[in-house]
Amino acid sequence: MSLDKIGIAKRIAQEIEDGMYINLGIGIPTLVANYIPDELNVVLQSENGLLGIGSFPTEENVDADLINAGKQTITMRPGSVLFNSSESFGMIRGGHVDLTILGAMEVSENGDIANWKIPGKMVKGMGGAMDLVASAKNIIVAMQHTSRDGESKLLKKCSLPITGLQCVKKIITDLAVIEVRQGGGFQLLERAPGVSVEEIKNATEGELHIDGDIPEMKIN
Amino acid sequence: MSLDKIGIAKRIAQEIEDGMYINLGIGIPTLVANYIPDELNVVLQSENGLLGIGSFPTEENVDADLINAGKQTITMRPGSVLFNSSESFGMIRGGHVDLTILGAMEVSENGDIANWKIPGKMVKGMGGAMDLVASAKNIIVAMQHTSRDGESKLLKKCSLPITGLQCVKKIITDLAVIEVRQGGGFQLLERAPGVSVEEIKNATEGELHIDGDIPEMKIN
Amino acid sequence: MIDKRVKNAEEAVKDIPDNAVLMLGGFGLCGIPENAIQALLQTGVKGLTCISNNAGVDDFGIGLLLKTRQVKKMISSYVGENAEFERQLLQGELEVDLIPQGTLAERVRAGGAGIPAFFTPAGYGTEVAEGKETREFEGKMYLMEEWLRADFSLVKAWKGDTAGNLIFKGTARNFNPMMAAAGKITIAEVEELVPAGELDPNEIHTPGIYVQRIFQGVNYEKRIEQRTVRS
Amino acid sequence: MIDKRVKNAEEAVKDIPDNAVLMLGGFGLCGIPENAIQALLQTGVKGLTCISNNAGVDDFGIGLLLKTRQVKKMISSYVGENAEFERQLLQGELEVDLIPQGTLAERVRAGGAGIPAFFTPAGYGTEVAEGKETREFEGKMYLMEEWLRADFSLVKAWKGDTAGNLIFKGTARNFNPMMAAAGKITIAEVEELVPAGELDPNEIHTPGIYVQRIFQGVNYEKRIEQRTVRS
Repeated sequence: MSLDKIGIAKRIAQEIEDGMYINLGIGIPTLVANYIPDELNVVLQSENGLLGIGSFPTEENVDADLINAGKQTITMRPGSVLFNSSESFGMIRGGHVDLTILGAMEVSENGDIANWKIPGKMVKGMGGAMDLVASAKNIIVAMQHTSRDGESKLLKKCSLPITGLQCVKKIITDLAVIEVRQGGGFQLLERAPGVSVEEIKNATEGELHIDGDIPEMKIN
Repeated sequence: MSLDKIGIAKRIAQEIEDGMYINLGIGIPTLVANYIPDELNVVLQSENGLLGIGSFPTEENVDADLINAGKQTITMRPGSVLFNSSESFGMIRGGHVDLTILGAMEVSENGDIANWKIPGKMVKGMGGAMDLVASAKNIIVAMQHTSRDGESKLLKKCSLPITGLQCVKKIITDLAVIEVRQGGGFQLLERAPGVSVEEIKNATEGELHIDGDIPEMKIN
Repeated sequence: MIDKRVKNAEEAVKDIPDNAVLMLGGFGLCGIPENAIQALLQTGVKGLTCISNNAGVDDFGIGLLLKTRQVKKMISSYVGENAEFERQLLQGELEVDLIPQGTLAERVRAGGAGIPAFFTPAGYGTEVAEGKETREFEGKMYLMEEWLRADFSLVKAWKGDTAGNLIFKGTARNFNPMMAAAGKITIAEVEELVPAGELDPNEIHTPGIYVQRIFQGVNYEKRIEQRTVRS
Repeated sequence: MIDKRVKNAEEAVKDIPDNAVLMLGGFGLCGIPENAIQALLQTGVKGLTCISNNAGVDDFGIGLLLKTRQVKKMISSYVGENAEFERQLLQGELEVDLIPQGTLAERVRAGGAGIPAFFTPAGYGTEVAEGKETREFEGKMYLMEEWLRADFSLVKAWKGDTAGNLIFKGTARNFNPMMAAAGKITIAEVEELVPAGELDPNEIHTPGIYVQRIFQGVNYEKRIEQRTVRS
């Protein structure tokens, strides 16, 4: 059975290591925050100017002057720091953020990502996505393996306008955990519980490398 | 009679207008601060990270963490602000400082300035001088008209290594107030009290334009 | 200290002419110059180019100036959340330049700091790179991006003093400090205006040298786009 | 929050290897990492390249490391006030790169912010421009300057917390914040180390993300170069 959004978020949370500074994109990535084990000390960055995102506020603590990059009201954790947008993207561009988790419309087998524009549709803008993908040391994409029409989103080559080249390191979908290989190509690492290698293969247009037995994801 | 350093500083102080942000170099320029009329609201910048330099501290108020660019202990005026060196030179480079007053070894008739290096002597460095002269909207040079050997320091062309090109707007020396003309050449504006036009001419190697009667400086 | 006070928003913006290039601070509706925007609705100035990370919502922020057709062009990183904006864009009534958010922040910062151009990796290999110089440094490809400056910058701070020094609050800081430095004339509105000397010099985010006019704003609505609360 | 504490200066600098490139905060003797410099004297590490606005005086600051011949190269804007420095330079025992102060600050800032190069007018037409690309923007000439980064940055702050967040005091801030961001490993020493959460997030000058190690310094001398007092 393929994972739901929460399942994807839970699996991504397993990628997080102690001491990481992390930028979470809008959508599934934001959900990841809920599943980071308490024993890990990590710091979440919001590119509009905060390190140390806390939980959502209680009704009484809502502060219009404290939002995340998704424009949601938030709180700060102890040890937080506020800064301006130039400092924030200096942090991102300078490689100080250890891990970026973001959504995508398409990923190609050499790690290109497309997630900002669909020709013919209203273009809302790239926000901080191009800066993040061009700069991050480690990028994990969270997305559905296929589109609503059943088209694969893991492609030989992206068909949509590119957000960044050769930047995605890992993709976690409703069906699988996949690594982008150094020289190109998707490497299947894990299957969603009850999903067969064959299903994943069929849902992947790009070259999928399958070495030996592919374990099932462990999600609780 | 030619002016002493205090005389030069007093004459330069007359160039200061209400509302100016000013950077004062080391030496005579620093003295200028003492002669700015009280009724003018101006702000002095120190390029090591302060807007709003105040007077020297009393013995009890000396603070090792509060110095000017000449490394002298200082105080802050009400309304001061502290910042880092990158912000400070952003301010300078971005043209936010209205007036820069600095010393020079040589100035050429097209406004080039040399004030950082004498070949054969130990080179201490340019500090912030190159940034200041390349960026300031208005630069006034404070210096002696001639060297100790009697050589003119207002030249056709600088003989020493250049600090910046075509940047000096005005020169105030012990002998004269001189403007650098748009197309090049020195324009004599004022004489020091008791100093003749002839003396100034003889002390100026570059082309000196003298139009009509040249008034004496008024210094009190 | 130099006194930068003006009476109110109307006084502050009255000489902004048609076709001016403006920068407006804020991220979403957080930290936007609410009073200055209201005053621009009053002056009716037209043909504005607005450099702002976002374009407000239909009935708040820059969205208000879009509705009155006062904006000719937006330079932003993300412009969702606004149906009128979308309509004008699709009808060809509005020009839009979309710029990666970090590039936008840095181009504005460069404008204030006198840096005409710099290199960034953001957008390399994408349509953002079209027509731009690219160059390799240490094996990685970068684009050259140029500075952005404005005729007038409209910023909003939490506290300010009469010398123009500003302190922002929370994530309402965002683009405001860089925009303050990149405007030929910078107009700051603050929630609390105090005499020069009352703010700690060590806690000021924007030095007053960048601010030409300051006034105490009124009736801040501080609308929230996504009110999310813990259950 | 991530805990960046180390025991003391010795612990913090013990893995700095020979021939490392260091950045050291401070302007003159104001805001220099006194404890880290002392600890480097102890480890005896050699062949250092030191990026620092100044080079200390004969018996304090970087001057101490010059006396012990631990420094191979200085990258600075102004190096007066130091006779031993002058002797080593004239004898060809020390390499020196002199950089305009604003260019130095911006190159370090660029290093931390991932900007490999930018344009500045400082030094155009001077020997600083030799071998550098020049370009005209809006009728004015500029030089291209590249980023500076360090293996280790040694910075000194007034207050810091266990998460590495830093607040500086007075003009002791100077180069410290940019250097903190431009070091692969940044070692911060502070006069007062507090638990994460005690510093106001709005008053922090250097975000902890840039700091890998922090310790509370001891015995700060804070020597004054020019003690000038009002008569």
